[in-house]
Amino acid sequence: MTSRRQLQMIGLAASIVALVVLSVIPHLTSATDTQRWAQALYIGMAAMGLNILTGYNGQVSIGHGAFFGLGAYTTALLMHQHGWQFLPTLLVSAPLCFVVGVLIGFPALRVKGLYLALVTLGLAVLFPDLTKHYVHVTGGTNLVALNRTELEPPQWVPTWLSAIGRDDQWAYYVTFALTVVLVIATYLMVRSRFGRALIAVRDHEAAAETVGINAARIKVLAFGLSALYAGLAGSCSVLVDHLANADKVQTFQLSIKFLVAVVIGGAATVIGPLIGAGIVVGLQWFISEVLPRHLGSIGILKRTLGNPAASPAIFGILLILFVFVMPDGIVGGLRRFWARLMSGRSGAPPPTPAPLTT
Amino acid sequence: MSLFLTQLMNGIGNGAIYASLALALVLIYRTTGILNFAQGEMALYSTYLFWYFTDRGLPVIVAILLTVVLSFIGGAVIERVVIRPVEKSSPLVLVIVTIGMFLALNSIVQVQFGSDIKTNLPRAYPRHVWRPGDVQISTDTLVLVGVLILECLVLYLLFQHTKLGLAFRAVSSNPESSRLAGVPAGRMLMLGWALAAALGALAGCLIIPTLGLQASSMQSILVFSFAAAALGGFDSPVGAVVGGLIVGVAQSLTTQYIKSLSDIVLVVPFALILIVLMVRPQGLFGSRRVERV
Amino acid sequence: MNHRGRDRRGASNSLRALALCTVLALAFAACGSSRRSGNTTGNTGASTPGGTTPIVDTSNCPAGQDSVGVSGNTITLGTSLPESGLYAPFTAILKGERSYFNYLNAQGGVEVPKGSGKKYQIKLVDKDDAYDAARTVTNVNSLINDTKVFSLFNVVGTKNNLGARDTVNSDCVPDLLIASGAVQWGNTKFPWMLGSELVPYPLEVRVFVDYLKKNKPNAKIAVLKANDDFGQSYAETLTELIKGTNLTVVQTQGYDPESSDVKSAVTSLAATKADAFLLGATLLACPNALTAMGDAGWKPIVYMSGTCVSKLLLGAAGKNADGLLTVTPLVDPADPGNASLPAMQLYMQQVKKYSDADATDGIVAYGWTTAALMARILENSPKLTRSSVMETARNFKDGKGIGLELPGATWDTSATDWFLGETFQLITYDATAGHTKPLGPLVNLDGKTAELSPQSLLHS
Amino acid sequence: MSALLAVSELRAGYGAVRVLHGVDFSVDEGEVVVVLGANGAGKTTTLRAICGMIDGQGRVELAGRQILGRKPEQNAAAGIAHVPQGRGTIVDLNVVENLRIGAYTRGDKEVDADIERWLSVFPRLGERRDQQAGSMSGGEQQMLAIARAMMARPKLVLLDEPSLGLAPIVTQMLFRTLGDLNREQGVSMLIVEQNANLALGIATRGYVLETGTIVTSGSAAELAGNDEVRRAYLGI
Repeated sequence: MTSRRQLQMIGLAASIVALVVLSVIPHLTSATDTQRWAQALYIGMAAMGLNILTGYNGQVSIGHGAFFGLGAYTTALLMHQHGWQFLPTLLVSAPLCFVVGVLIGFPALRVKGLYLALVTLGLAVLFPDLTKHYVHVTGGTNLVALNRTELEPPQWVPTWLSAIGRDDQWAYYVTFALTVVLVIATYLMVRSRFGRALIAVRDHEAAAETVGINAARIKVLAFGLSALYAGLAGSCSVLVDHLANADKVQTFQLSIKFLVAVVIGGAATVIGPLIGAGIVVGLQWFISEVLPRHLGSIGILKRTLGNPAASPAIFGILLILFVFVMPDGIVGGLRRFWARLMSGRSGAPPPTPAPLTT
Repeated sequence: MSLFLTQLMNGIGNGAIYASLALALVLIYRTTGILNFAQGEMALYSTYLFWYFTDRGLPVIVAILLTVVLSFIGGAVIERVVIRPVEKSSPLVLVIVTIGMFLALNSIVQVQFGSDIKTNLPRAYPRHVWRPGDVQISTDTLVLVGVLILECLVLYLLFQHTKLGLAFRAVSSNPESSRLAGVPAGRMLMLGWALAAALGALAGCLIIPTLGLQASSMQSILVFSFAAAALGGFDSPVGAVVGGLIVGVAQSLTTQYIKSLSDIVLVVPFALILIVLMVRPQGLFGSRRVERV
Repeated sequence: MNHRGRDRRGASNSLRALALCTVLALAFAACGSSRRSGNTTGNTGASTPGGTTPIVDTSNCPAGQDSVGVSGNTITLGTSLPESGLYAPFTAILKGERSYFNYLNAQGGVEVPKGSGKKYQIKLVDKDDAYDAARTVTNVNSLINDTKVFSLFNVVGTKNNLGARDTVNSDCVPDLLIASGAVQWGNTKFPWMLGSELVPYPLEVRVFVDYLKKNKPNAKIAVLKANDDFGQSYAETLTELIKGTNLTVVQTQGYDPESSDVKSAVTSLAATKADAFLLGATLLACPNALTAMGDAGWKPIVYMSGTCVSKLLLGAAGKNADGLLTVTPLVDPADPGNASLPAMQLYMQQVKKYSDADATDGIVAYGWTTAALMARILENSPKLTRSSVMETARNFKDGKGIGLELPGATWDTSATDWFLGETFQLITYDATAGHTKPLGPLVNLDGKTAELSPQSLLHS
Repeated sequence: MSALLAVSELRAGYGAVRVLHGVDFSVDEGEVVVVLGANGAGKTTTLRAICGMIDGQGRVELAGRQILGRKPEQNAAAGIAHVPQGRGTIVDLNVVENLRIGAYTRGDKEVDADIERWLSVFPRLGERRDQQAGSMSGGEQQMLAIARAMMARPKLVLLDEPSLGLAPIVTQMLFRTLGDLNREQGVSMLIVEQNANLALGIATRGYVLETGTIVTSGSAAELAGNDEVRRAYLGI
């Protein structure tokens, strides 16, 4: 069996194990930790979407926090002001975000590379101002806070899935289910003609055109799809965090989180962004919660590692060190390690690194 | 009419700051080919250094010079230590590295210099406002524009009339051929980052005494500077200056004349970028080559 | 919002009035058709003023949770505030709080109820939310479910507390002394929320309108407001309060709260040559607005939001701040004139002992005084249970001699008055002397906040 | 006398892929040495290893001193000029600026005089002295690349397939100029080329490189007469 086939088998096995572990998390951890895991999942969903645009199609965006916000506000307003259940709101937020994504995709055609990144930054900076302008709900602010009755799971949901008093489990399982759906969708899409066209347009747009790929359509579709994923993630965040909110700093931080998750997870890989999201959320929790508690009391560390004001510094520095060590992310790094391992053992000429699309 | 002129002056004053930072962004783009997200926070750190020196009682001019020199060295060190190792990797990795620096610098400033607001920073020049016929002309605006012109002059002389400047332009255009001709490309990259850091420091030391210094001082200024650099075309210093002034003036005129947009005034620079890029995808003065990330 | 300024050059700095919360984010614009738009009657909380029936209805609270957070002789309190990111300066509140609680614990702790001889140590657990409402919600859930705190205390930020409002009221956990001057804490549908002693913004606007009615009855008013719920509440309340007077608003300009550049906005306002200028701004936007006002040669009657009252910010405006009007609910720790007050001496001594904070900073004074108020509420509670403490807080009459409040100020609440901090001092700034001076008698608008606030804001 | 350039046991490659498997050759003072080889034979890798663009093992001595492993800018200063494949034009600079960069390592005063001299040697460059280099034809850019290399007054000039992408008459004119430079000014050259007959025309000696090893060597006349070489590279 070639080393490529072995690698894929290992990948599959690892995914199944992860699936099982993730499906029992709510029963093993406290409500707050379950919420944190759910946050990692929805950040992963949005990162998978951004990966389609940036990883597979090469269009860099630092504004997907805006699509995330659009999805969140759509769901929150439908639930809070029109009494909808959560799941039906997805039928509105997903297509809406897709359409808005496509609309943003068109001007993006003429704007390339760096300029595109900048225009999307504009998106992330403007979205909070728009919500402040048009949304005045909870306490008249642009915050839309939902209460427990609105967040209750529908009757048909089995009770073990949403233990009374712990509605976080229902939120977790919805996010988990959607994540699995999106992973499968991404896996299939990457194998499809559309997936290959994405990569062709990324690697050499002109060449792709000559073989009959309509580059414009592909790029606009990539934008729409990535916005759809981010919108779904935003909708789940309403269930998980019980609110929809948008501030300039927060929307920008979110957009960065998605991009960081894609890069340190492994751009242009299926699972990479999800792993990257887990690392980002876990790292930020560790730095801002665990470090201050344990190091906060020891003298000199009190002002540096233990000082909460230093948490962004620790995260930033670790981020830089990470991309130094693993420039093509965890999945990319593992694959390279695996290729070197295989070449060492079998003595045959080293296989070229597996194509990006496992 | 006098109101229009006053707002125009306000716009040009702000524009001069956006132009300085945009110049720094262009310098870094031309040498390393990336958008430096940490440019604002690098300028912030320099400005806190300036505050620290003045707080220690150093005369203002000495403090500014010391800050600019240290920032120059700091910029070179950042390129050598943080950017060089990943210079060959994908642009995405470089974006992440600058974002990492953005987060780190903002937090380090607060831990090292305290997160409280610093006001009453001493001024390098007396603050005075003339009001000829109700048009307000302040020394702040004049100095900011003056310094911008000085910066452009110095950069022009450096790049067009010195061997070092020629080498810098050669490396920015074709690093490999330059090295084959004996030009130490590495040192030129360091020069690019050093100049950018120094420009940012100068902009900070001049604007902050008028605005007051806090951890978020540079964030909104940086967004406008990004817009300025993009408007002008990322690889053209002239574009950065023109772009900066356009964004500054557009911002203050919108506040005055387009009330509905006045509280989302940030929409102006980005609308400008979109319109210009629709017509010329490489910006007003940029060259076609710019598109690839 | 005022910041401590470690001015190492020794000049006694920063007259620090506190009123910081507003700076964070708070009151909002009107409208926002909320499905359950509040009807003031028929809610569970308010009851007849006779006080016999409890104000706080605990009928649908989860069973057995009433004395959670008390173990042995320790009461655990929880708070969430920005300790990192752009709003990290607010950690000064935490230093003030911890100084008081350490001092109190050293004296043996708080006696609940007073005279019972049973003393408890107070343990304060703080969590950082970097001022992001979603993180505040996660922190509050963790404080309630994992840390199992007895009560929340001095959680910072309007949107942050609004985010946690549903959890707090469903789990019946007191959210006491919220660091925000928003009026939503008067919403009788949510009895478990109580604002701190900060001056609610509508009262500031009321004082300014009264002043104008007396001194310049047909003034044209120009308004500069931050583009968030904080700024909006000033503009909103002003338009309500000038109805029926011949005061008119001639122009309103908004600015981006995250940048402090307001030059163009103020230039536009100055061109209207208005007689009065309402400055609903915070942080550096205040001195920058006053400077721009001076540049334009515009000399209106200025009312500046209480959040900007600090020697640091006022000093930055210099002579342009001369004669401006504003308010302060606490005695200023930076004003040497107050150094002789016994409460001030105790405060100065203990803050130096227990923290590295700058005692002349109004935010630290606010943290200290709010902690003292918390202890006083606990002392007045007949039983050490959440419902009893909340009931005491809703019916608080013992608001004297607590911390650094103005002499003669009364902090009290009742079934019909859900606001604590309704007495404060109108002050003006004397640029030559370099500090503020009281103007007229103590303003007592006790119980008036609800009627003065925009109704849609109070009940949303 | 010792060789100007002595290469022995030179191995080099890109990461895991080995290209040169131990190459030996030399260039004496005033000589024009040609290395013939098909695509992928390792011609460009050889030049890049010599001037330090890529890492290599073995020995490369310039006038007796080991220069393997030193940075390109140091080797340029030591007197090696390299005209890379595809001419390496610095497109954003104009003709004069390109020439001035060529003399970066020199400290003497005669740089301006040299610029005028080379503009007269290549009159077409003279006519376009202030034109952006990027906007010139392939032949003109090749002339500019050679002139830029000569500006450094090098001891040895490495040329990587100068004939690539040029019209035949332009290539002939180019090689005639190279021959003149060697004869009149004694410039030693190492030319890597596929166009064998033009190269051998001006060469003193030559080598044939196949899959990273030298297969045959000899004087220009011997190589021109050798059947294999003739069949493989002269197309006769």
